Amino acid sequence: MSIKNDVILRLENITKEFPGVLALDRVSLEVKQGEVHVLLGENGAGKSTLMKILCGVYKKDGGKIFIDNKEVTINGVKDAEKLGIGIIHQEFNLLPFRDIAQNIYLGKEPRKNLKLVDVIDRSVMYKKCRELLDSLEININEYALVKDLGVAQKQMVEIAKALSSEVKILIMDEPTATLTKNEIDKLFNIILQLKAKGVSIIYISHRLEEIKIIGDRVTVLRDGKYIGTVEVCDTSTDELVKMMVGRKIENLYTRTYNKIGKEALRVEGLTLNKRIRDVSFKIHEGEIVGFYGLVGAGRTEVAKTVFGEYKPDKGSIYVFGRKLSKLTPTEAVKNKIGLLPEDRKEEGLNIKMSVKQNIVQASLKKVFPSGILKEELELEISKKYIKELNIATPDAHKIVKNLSGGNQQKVVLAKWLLTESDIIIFDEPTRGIDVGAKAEIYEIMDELAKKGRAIMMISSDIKEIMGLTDRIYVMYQGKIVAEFDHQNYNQEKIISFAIGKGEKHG
Amino acid sequence: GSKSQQANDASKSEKKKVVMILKNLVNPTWQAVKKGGEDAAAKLGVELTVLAPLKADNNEEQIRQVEDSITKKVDAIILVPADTKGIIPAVEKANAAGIPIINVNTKVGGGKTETFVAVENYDAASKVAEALAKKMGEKGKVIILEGKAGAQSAIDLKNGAVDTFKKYPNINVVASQTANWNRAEAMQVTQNLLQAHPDINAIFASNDEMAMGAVEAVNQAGLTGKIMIAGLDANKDAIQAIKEGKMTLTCDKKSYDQGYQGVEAAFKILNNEPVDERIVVETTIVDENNVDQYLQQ
Amino acid sequence: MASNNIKLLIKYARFFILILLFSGFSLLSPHFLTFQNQMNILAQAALLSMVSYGMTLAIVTGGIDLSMGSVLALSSCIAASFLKSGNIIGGILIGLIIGFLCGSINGLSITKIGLSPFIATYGMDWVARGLAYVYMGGTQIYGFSAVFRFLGSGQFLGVPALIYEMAIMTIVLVFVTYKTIYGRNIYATGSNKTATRLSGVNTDKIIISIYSINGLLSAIVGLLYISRLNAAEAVIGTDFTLNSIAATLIGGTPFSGGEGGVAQTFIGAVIMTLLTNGMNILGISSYWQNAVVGFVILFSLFIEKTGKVLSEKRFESVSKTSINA
Amino acid sequence: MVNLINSKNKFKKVPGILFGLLAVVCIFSITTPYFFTLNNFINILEQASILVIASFAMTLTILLGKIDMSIGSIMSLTGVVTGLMIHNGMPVWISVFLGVVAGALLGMFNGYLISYQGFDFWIVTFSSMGIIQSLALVITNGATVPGFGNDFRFLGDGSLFGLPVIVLIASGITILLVFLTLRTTFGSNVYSVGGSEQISKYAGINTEAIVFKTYILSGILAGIAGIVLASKVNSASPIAGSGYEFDAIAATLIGGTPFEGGRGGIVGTLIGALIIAILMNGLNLYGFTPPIQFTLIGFIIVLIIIIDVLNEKYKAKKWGK
Ligand SMILES: Nc1ncnc2c1ncn2[C@@H]1O[C@H](COP(=O)(O)OP(=O)(O)OP(=O)(O)O)[C@@H](O)[C@H]1O
Ligand SMILES: Nc1ncnc2c1ncn2[C@@H]1O[C@H](COP(=O)(O)OP(=O)(O)OP(=O)(O)O)[C@@H](O)[C@H]1O
Ligand SMILES: [Mg+2]
Ligand SMILES: [Mg+2]
Repeated sequence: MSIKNDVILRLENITKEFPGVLALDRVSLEVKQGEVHVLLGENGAGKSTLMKILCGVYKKDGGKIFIDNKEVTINGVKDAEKLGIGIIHQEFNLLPFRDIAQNIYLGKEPRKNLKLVDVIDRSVMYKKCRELLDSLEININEYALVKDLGVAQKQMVEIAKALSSEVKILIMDEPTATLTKNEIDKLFNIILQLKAKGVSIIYISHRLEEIKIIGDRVTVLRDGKYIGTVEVCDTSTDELVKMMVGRKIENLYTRTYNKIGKEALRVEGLTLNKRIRDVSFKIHEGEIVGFYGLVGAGRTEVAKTVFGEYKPDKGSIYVFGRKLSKLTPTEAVKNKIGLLPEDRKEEGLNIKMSVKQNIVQASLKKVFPSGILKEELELEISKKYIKELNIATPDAHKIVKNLSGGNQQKVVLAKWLLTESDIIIFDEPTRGIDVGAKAEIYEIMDELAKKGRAIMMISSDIKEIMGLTDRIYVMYQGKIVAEFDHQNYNQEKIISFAIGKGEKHG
Repeated sequence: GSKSQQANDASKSEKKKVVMILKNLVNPTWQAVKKGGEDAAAKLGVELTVLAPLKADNNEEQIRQVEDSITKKVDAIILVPADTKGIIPAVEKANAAGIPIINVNTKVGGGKTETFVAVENYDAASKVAEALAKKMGEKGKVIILEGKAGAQSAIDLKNGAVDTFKKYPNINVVASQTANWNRAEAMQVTQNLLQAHPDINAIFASNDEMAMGAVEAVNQAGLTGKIMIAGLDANKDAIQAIKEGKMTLTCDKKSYDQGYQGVEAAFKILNNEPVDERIVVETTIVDENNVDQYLQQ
Repeated sequence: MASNNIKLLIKYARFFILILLFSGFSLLSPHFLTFQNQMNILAQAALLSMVSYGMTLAIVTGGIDLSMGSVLALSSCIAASFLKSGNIIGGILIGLIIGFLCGSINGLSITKIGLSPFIATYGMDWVARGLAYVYMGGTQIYGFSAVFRFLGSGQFLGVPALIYEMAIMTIVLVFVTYKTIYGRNIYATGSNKTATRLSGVNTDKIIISIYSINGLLSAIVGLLYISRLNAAEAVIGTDFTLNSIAATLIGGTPFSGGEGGVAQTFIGAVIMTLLTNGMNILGISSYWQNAVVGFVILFSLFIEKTGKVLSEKRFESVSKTSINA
Repeated sequence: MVNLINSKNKFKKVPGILFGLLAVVCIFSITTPYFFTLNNFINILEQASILVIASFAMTLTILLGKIDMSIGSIMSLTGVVTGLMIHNGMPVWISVFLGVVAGALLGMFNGYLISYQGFDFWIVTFSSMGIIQSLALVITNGATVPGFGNDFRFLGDGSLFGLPVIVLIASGITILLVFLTLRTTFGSNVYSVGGSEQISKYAGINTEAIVFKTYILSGILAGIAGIVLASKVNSASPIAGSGYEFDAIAATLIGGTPFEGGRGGIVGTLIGALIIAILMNGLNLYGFTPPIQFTLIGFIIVLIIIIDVLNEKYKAKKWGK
């Protein structure tokens, strides 16, 4: 791995302002040819904004961009493409009802040489697509529609999309957030190959352990300001965290193991048309129970079935020993079950509505005593949670759409804290969330367990799930294949069950 | 198999198949035409089907219905066109298929028709305007309520009224607005117009529906009896209103007779009996003088 | 201060247009600004606004209701036959029940079968209209008792009954939509149905109830309509659907759902009625009426956009100073 | 589980509503003697042609995730404009051309306000629906423009190779549009913008231009529909097109292009429009009066869609979603 020392990209004093937010304040950055340059920062630090400026999605308000020491103007996506800049966006950018090839070549379809209209050369497009997928070892049919793909498959398609044209600089904005170990390894291999070809990579991730594996240098942003650039090999994780959040995080995983109370949730023989099969488990008061598995293992289905969103074919659910007769989300909430869904924007939030309206949405009776709104009460309650959870928002009236990911997640969390639910299901609660916020969320979860709440935690992050839970159920292809107690946690073993290789027991 | 089946049908039923295509079936006028046609058909032993466009007064739909009737090989078509000119292509098609067309109420503007059972809207409107002008003492201010903007009959009725009023130098048409054949709109438009022209003497409405809307508006303004209101169609509630002195006059377009005579003419033509080129249905003005006679019906 | 004014301008853009039209017509015609005419306008706006409230509710939940005009016709026609026979209470009840049923069927086919609101209510539009025609067989029912007629054409203290009814309906609906749990859930459902359902709200119930309320509103308006006109027939109410969409849009409730509301629609309905009234008084050809309504809608869009651009500029400079400070 | 590894999933592109079409055809064939004849089929195609073209205009905008409520008014106006020009002595082909240009300009008006001004498409096209309708009434003073010579009537009423010209026009447009939507970058971009404007923008597609052009195309198609309609009925009424927008939306939705846009397409709409035309034809052949027709059409449309929706649900369930 030879890193050539030519600076290929230089950003100088980039400034960007959104109404009410100075997202970037004179940020500079230098990327060398063939390096993996990690961009680090809390939620809302401005990482994605900076990258969107670089790839022509946003226009900068000030500053200069140099490529190969020549100043360039990037006025649109096409400009960036011409300069050899490719990007994998933080959010999926795939059209669900178009097929893989159409998505990968979106806006740059191979054309036939006809004068009058641009006719797509379909045979070339599908052939090139097949070759691209093969070269990346992605085993999906190029005619498959994106809506039929799993999350991880979608992410791989995103990667293929970014690599479908010649790139000199490749931006990856949290590419691993939805991937599991296997695919992450595959991705890292691809990155190494690209590096070898001299492609520079700007890599954004909240998974600090990845930096050590893949990164060469790290630049840290905080509150839209440039903090510094360091070599990965000379810097410890603690130092990085300190740069990011401006303080030291003593202990990421806060967990006080409590005395376990009575059984809060019992699920027996849950089956949902082939997606989950005969799933049974229990969660007690004061317990955090983890569900680990590959993406697509069916954990979300279990969560949503327990919550009443999906109608099971078979199986029963008991809350404090009482069998639930009707399974709907409304009933679930009545029975004091809460769910932080995995897809915040689609399932967790009314993003058009304000912070306060979102916080009270699951406990409207509290701010509508006798059915009539008390605005002061609504404001007071939401202010309390904004303060308690440290939600970064100018005020309670702000529309949730404009908050950063971590803060959006905290709003969802506030919503369920307010309901004072006995059983709370966290589906990927820290996906795409910075360490600082993560630590806060872990603390809240621990706090809840201390208060005797029963918590079901779904996560694809093996470190976090092992660090936080009392017990872990491992799921594979819709079934629970193993159960571990925190005394006998063993990373290798858990993973081998998750990929279907564990020996038959548990 | 459909050919032989058709032959069977023909041999089984001696009855002649006649279709009657109306402008719409949402207005009492056409319901009366339908009733007249059905009564005649029952009496003469004709198999009558009545069609009308789903979108009221839709010309293109009427063309389709003529086409479908040709497909169905009917023996004669009784046609009340929504649009004088727009129906010509359909008439020509029927001509080509050798199916006789009996024109009723509104003149077909081209092609070959066997006869015209005539109650021209223009003439009827003129007659009403004439009668209204007489009652006004040939002087004063008038408001006209038009039918749906762009519809054939709306244009004919309006022109009939306007041309007639023009003949009287002391009669002044101070406003002419559409109320879309519609009672509620007529009420609203009248209310509004009364604000601008509180001193009008009469309202000419292109149908009784709108006239009744005007009656309500005038009534609410407390001007009943001070403003004359004329309509057309001789709907039941209009006649009642004339009786009560809320409305001045209307015109009996003899809708029932139109339908009846239309079918009768079709029957004659199919039996090779002669019919006149023009069968005139006399319209009658209904006012306080003859209203009792109508009320009894 | 200035930025506040601009914000007010955006928020009340529609209101300013109303005032503009009002002043314009007052200047152009001496007959416009009379007590009698203003009462006229409000009474005329009454029926439109009440139907439009229903349309607005459907649109706020992210749907649409194309069946209101026909349901209005069906329920009032059937009610009319009872009313005519002297059974006022029975007639009113029957009308309301039929409206409610039609609306509930809409709601059920949208939620339980999964039809798009457009298709479900479009189908209902055909069916209800068809049934109304079948029921009436082309006849009219006219001449209702004075008691029933008071509802739609009576006056109290010199003010038409319709205006009181509209006022009550407006106040009730504004209160319900802005101040109650149910209202909050209507907006939440319109803004993100999944998230709202996952917050424990029975969104199907909300949607079914909204369409049922629409049916009920249609029936109420139908009854007032036949009371006002003293006659019922199957054709009535055809224009209500498009006009109520227009009033909702002029008021500023977007089709994307979760925003806007009944109060805005009230302004929209008044603007529409005012336009017709003013144009009638000024003797502008009816051919122009649609165009004028269209231009007013587009004009309000431009005002809103200009206002937004201006306020964002102000906002930015304000925030800049605060950041530097 | 969908076979993501090696299905070419091409057959899935056949719209499910095709079965609805077949069902309607079968029922009418069995129950009415005059239905299942070549003549009647040609008759139906002829009757469907105008709705087909108008529905395509609607479908394109719905594919974008938007709508064009002004289609009916554009039809009225272009018919009237062409008619007036012919009567003022312009050569027929120039009049027709200018009529189409009028449609394009109106589409441009919509497209400009929606794409470059960023106004809501419902509000814009709803407003222009009223404005354009008024224009048609004003320039004709409300009166129908009367009949034309044979060269113009050829478009809507003539026949060529034993087929009605109007059917040939509709077929030609269908083929062109199928090609345009499924084989060209423009068509692909229309689907993409309908799928997500932001994603398309991020892919470097000039979404404003796509929206703008699509509305122009929609205006052109509505213009053609209006002109052909005027030719067919041999007169141009200023209200000839009113009401077509709702039928066109119905045809589009029945054909499987949902309001969200980004999927569905021309072929489905063709089937949807044919279903509507066949329903009206069949019910006329039965001789049902409007009241009954109203009720039946509502029921049947909803029924067809319900079956379609349930079928989708069933398929989804089978695949374990
Ligand atoms: N389109 C926008 N409109 C308004 N504000 C925005 C917009 N995009 C981003 N912001 C704001 O700009 C700031 C920087 O956001 P950005 O998405 O760049 O953060 P990030 O570092 O990528 O965070 P994360 O790790 O959560 O992805 C945040 O405060 C965010 O709320
Ligand atoms: N049979 C299938 N057909 C279509 N899509 C599938 C199928 N199986 C899985 N998927 C896709 O895989 C994704 C993940 O499935 P699921 O939510 O059950 O996994 P999970 O264990 O909860 O994983 P995670 O929570 O990490 O996403 C879903 O978005 C789903 O679309
Ligand atoms: Mg980001
Ligand atoms: Mg999941």
